[in-house]
Amino acid sequence: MSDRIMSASAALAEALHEEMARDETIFILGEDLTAHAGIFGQFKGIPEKFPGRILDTPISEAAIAGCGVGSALTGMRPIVDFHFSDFVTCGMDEFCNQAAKIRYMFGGQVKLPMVVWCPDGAGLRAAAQHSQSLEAWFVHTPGLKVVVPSEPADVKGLMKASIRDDDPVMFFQHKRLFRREGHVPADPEFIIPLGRAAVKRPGKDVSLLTYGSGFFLCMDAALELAKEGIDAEVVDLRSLKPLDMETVAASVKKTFRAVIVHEACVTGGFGAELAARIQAELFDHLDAPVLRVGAKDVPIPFSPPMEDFVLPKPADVIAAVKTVCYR
Amino acid sequence: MSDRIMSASAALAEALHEEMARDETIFILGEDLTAHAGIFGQFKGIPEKFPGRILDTPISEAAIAGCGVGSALTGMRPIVDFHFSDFVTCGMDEFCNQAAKIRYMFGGQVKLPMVVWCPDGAGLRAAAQHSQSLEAWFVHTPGLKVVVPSEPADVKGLMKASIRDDDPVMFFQHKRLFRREGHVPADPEFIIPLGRAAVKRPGKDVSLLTYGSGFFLCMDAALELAKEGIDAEVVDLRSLKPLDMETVAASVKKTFRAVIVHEACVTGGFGAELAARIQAELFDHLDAPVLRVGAKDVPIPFSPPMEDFVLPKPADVIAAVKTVCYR
Amino acid sequence: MSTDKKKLLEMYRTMVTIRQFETMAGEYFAAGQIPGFIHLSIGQEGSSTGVCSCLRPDDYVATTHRGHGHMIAKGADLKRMVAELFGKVTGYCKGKGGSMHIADFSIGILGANGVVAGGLPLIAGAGLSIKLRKTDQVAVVFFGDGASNRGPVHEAMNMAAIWKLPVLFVVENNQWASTTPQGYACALGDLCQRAAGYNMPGYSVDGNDVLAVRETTLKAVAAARQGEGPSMIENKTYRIRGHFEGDPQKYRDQAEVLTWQEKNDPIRRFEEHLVKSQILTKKKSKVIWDEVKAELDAALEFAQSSPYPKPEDALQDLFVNA
Amino acid sequence: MSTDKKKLLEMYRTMVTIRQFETMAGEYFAAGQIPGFIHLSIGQEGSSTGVCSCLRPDDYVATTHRGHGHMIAKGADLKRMVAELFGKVTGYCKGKGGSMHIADFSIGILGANGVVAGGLPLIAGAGLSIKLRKTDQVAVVFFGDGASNRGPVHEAMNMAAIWKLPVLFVVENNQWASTTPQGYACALGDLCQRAAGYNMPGYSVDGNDVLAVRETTLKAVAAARQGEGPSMIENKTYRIRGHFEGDPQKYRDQAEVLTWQEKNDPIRRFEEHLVKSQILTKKKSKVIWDEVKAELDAALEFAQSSPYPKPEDALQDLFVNA
Ligand SMILES: Cc1ncc(C[n+]2csc(CCOP(=O)(O)OP(=O)(O)O)c2C)c(N)n1
Ligand SMILES: Cc1ncc(C[n+]2csc(CCOP(=O)(O)OP(=O)(O)O)c2C)c(N)n1
Ligand SMILES: [Mg+2]
Ligand SMILES: [Mg+2]
Repeated sequence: MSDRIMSASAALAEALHEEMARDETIFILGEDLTAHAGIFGQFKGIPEKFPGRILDTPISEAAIAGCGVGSALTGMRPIVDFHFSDFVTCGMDEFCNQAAKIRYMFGGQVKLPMVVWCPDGAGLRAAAQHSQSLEAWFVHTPGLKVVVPSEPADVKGLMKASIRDDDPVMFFQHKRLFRREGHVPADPEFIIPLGRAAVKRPGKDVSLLTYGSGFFLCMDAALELAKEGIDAEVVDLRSLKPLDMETVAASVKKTFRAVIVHEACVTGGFGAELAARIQAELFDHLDAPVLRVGAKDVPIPFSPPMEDFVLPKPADVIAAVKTVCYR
Repeated sequence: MSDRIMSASAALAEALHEEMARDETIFILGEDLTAHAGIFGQFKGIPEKFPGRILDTPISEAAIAGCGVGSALTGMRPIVDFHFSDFVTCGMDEFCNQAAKIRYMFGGQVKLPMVVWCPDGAGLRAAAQHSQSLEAWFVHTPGLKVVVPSEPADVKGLMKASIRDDDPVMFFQHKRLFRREGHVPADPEFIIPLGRAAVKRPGKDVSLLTYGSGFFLCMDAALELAKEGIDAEVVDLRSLKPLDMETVAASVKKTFRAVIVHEACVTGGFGAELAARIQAELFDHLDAPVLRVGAKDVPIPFSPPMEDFVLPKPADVIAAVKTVCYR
Repeated sequence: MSTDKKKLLEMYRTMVTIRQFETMAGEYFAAGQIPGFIHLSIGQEGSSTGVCSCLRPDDYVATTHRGHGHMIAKGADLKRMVAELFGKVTGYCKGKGGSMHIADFSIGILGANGVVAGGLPLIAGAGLSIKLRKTDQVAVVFFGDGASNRGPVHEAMNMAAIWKLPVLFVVENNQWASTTPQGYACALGDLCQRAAGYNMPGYSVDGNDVLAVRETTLKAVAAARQGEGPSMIENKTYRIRGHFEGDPQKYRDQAEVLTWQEKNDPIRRFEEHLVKSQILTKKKSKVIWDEVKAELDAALEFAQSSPYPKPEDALQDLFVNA
Repeated sequence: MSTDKKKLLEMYRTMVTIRQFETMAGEYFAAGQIPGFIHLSIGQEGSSTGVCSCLRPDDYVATTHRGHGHMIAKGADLKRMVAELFGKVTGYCKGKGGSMHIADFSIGILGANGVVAGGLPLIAGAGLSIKLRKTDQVAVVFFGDGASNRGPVHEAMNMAAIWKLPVLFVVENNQWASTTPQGYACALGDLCQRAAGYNMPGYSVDGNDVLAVRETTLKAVAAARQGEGPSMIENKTYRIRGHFEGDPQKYRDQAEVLTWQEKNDPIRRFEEHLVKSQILTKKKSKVIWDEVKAELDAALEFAQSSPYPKPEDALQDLFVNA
């Protein structure tokens, strides 16, 4: 079995095909799924292959989320398609006051195996209400797991792990990356356990800690930096909760410098949590402050020059790296 | 005019009485307000003094929040009582996708002067769905201001500032502190501008950066620490967005050590943001890592021994201080 | 009414158990032995008992902040219930939930809910799960008149209707939502009129007539099991106690409470019916009350002698795969 | 129908303007000059025009992702609209909003909304504000058949009903919500049946008959201005274009589209009526189309020659009191 090149969308669909064939309690539910195999075509082949196991809902986000919760509590393994991650606001109670707390409040009586699939991110000129990256809200909600893949192989391996996990998982996949291609192992047991980061580019001068779309910014930045003699290590966190602090620590202990990169706006984003932990746990290993790169603290504007300005770019990563490398 | 001693509840009511008398576009709306002057008695005298300007709503959080937004856009200055801060989940779209973004999305055409009053916090054995501290979600939402007062004078001065502010303000007031008393200036123009922290206990050995209920933990801890010869400075942040980074910086530049204290669970809480900023902006001034004290990362459990264990205590603050003071 | 004597007496005992349980809870709360806050269902036993009398152990029930009665009517263990209210480690949720978050998944209780109307989206999910798993279970959600104005109610009822899910939407219209009268928060005479907006059958029932509740519920349950889809049932009843224990209740006249209490007590009404039908005697009734009292005393004793959880237990039960 | 000729011709011109605006938008989107995504209201001009023809400039309107028609019918400036779609700094929102977030508060447009049903809670607030300020304005919200199944719709309609707010809930039932047929997502024949659940008048109207829409709206507006409270109006119509420009539309038969387009075009129907009533001639009609075309060309020219915002402009307009 050799690796194959496929898009992130195809990797997602493959994970679902494999898992749905393996376990008949898995089903998918959300708005506008069957006609076009999801509004991004992300569920290719599933309506044909698994009729009755991918369900179109009315536009009723609280009930959609609740259907996930209620079916997970009664023997099913739902995958809830939330259409655009921006609309998590419309199922926020079901996610944060119900799904996150049910097992705990009830003393561990029950499990709640649900994956909430949220296409997120900006760059499509979709403006303020269709472009957000909201993972940090859920990292701050005990009881939820939070996964944000970047490359197609991660999408597949993490989706399979999320489906098999017995706890609720918020799974954020960037809309602009659906068509981006990459190697994906063919092994149907290829699974990336939640809470395991990957060092995707080893380096010795600075640690770029990132996830989701930030990963590609970091890889681009690392290439540029290499030309200037700065050897960046790129760590793709992949899951934010659980978080692989060991891999982060190993990297920082090697490079003594860290820059955190994500697309969400900087203030209160996940980078805050990671920076806070790194400086607390690795204080004596740091030769420079941990810097954060993310979107500017405004809603995502519509017009291209403004949207491009607000979103983080490789140049921002490069600038931050140079700052921590004092160059 | 001399200071008066009053409870946080009375301070809130006084602010509202004064402001409502001054500006007739101000009104209050929420569930169960008129019969008992709010479910915590927090609006004492208002139903009698301002009939028709404090309105009982059905249990319809999205519409309540929306009534705030829609009335603010059309000439009123609503104060939206959200009953328990835990239920912000039920108006999350109105707060985060509407209120926060409207002015910006529409290019500054309109202002949105709304205060969302959210009683929050734990310690009442009210369990997972009635005990949360969710301010960090809103700090991560560009377009919202976030205020968390501690002492009665702060409640009054910050509420008046929030009402007069032309932007949406999420105002979190701790349920367990309603009856706590303190000095409150009588001057009806006593206003605490948003974005101004207060050094409430000067000290030279360590900066305790805190807000809301955390403030009282810090003051208790500071007393204990003083006995052991550690002189803690207590900075009450009061508003998290805008944030008074200048006062924080001045304190840290003096003490070289910082501990951040809040009641919200640690992971992804506001302490993450503040720690990240301090280490980034004041790296060379720090003699120790910035530590965070907050609730443990679980939902708030019901039974007293467990709830007490989960919540931060002065002893936790003391332990963190000793760690950063290397003692 | 084809219900046999044994079942009728069982229902009576259930109602008596709920009444005594709630009375006990009020006392121990007042005495400071129950932490937090509790919401009692005294006066609403006809609804909980009438509905649950039609359910099988494998049917699902999602309940509310005022859920003790539903738990008991569905067959919960009193010992573990009392222990949970007291915050003891032997409670249903090991003390993590308390009154407002109590559940017994082994008897199909998907949990009380501190979020008003929080049960409705979940019950749609339970109904969908039944449909996907092709069993003949039914899923029942209780909610209040106040809850009926929340958005998730609309979404869940619509979804259950279009998919013909085996769900019963049982609104317990007890006239008040905290301090708010039902008629203020909604402009309808009967809440069951909302059902028409989903093309779903809706019934308004005298909720203090346990047999009327049972009759209507039997019909709705049968329809649900046969794949005919959901129904809405409005049980008109009254909340005798304050919204929560300690409620100053300035919003209502105690005369209103007394009228309901004296003229329309569901237990007294059912007792009279049973006596008249020669199914029960005053003496037998007393025996039942005494037996229940003894059972409750044992539960109390169990709860009181049980230990509190260890503080560190708070770190358990968050994730299955930690 | 007491509407005078001038008004009728104005309405006709409005419908023509919307049609041409939308057609233009589709073309420039296809040509890559409009970024993001846009949702066109071709075929729905009867609803937007009929409703807005009854409104004053100081009345409020909250609209949707498919809101160009509502903006135009309420009197928006075409130049600033086109410029906004193009992302230019001269647009209504200085390029920050785009098609899905366009507004003109000076004519009472409280904004388009990227969140389906997002306008309903806001309009309840606008209605409440009118009531508190004691003016005789009305507040109108447009929403889709798909939107009607969201929870906030329920909450807002109930609240408007109990408080008798001067609000019109106008559901534009265009048969489809993205890929989902209306009849799948809701089990009702007429969506206006939902109104009964709030004790609110509900009307179902042929939305492609602009005069029928106007007639019903006049009634509802009059009631609202007189303090009689809200109404719900269902305008039955059809979405001729894809859900968004570029929609593959595998979910529907183009024959269905063609039938509506050819047999039930609201503009053609109105034109025929005007011609028959001798208010309009074919020639006069052509003049109107040409005048509108010229106006639109000017708007296009304005938009195309306008500059983009500066990147740093993105940091403006977040707060009043920064
Ligand atoms: C979403 C939400 N809003 C508000 C509350 C506060 N609250 C708890 S019970 C209650 C009244 C509920 O009334 P009803 O649904 O009629 O039930 P009842 O208490 O009468 O049984 C309110 C407002 C809540 N728990 N959840
Ligand atoms: C809360 C929310 N859910 C889902 C969407 C995605 N979405 C945008 S338009 C649409 C269909 C809306 O249908 P309808 O309300 O009938 O309006 P129409 O498009 O037909 O005008 C959907 C599902 C959204 N924007 N907001
Ligand atoms: Mg009630
Ligand atoms: Mg539609």
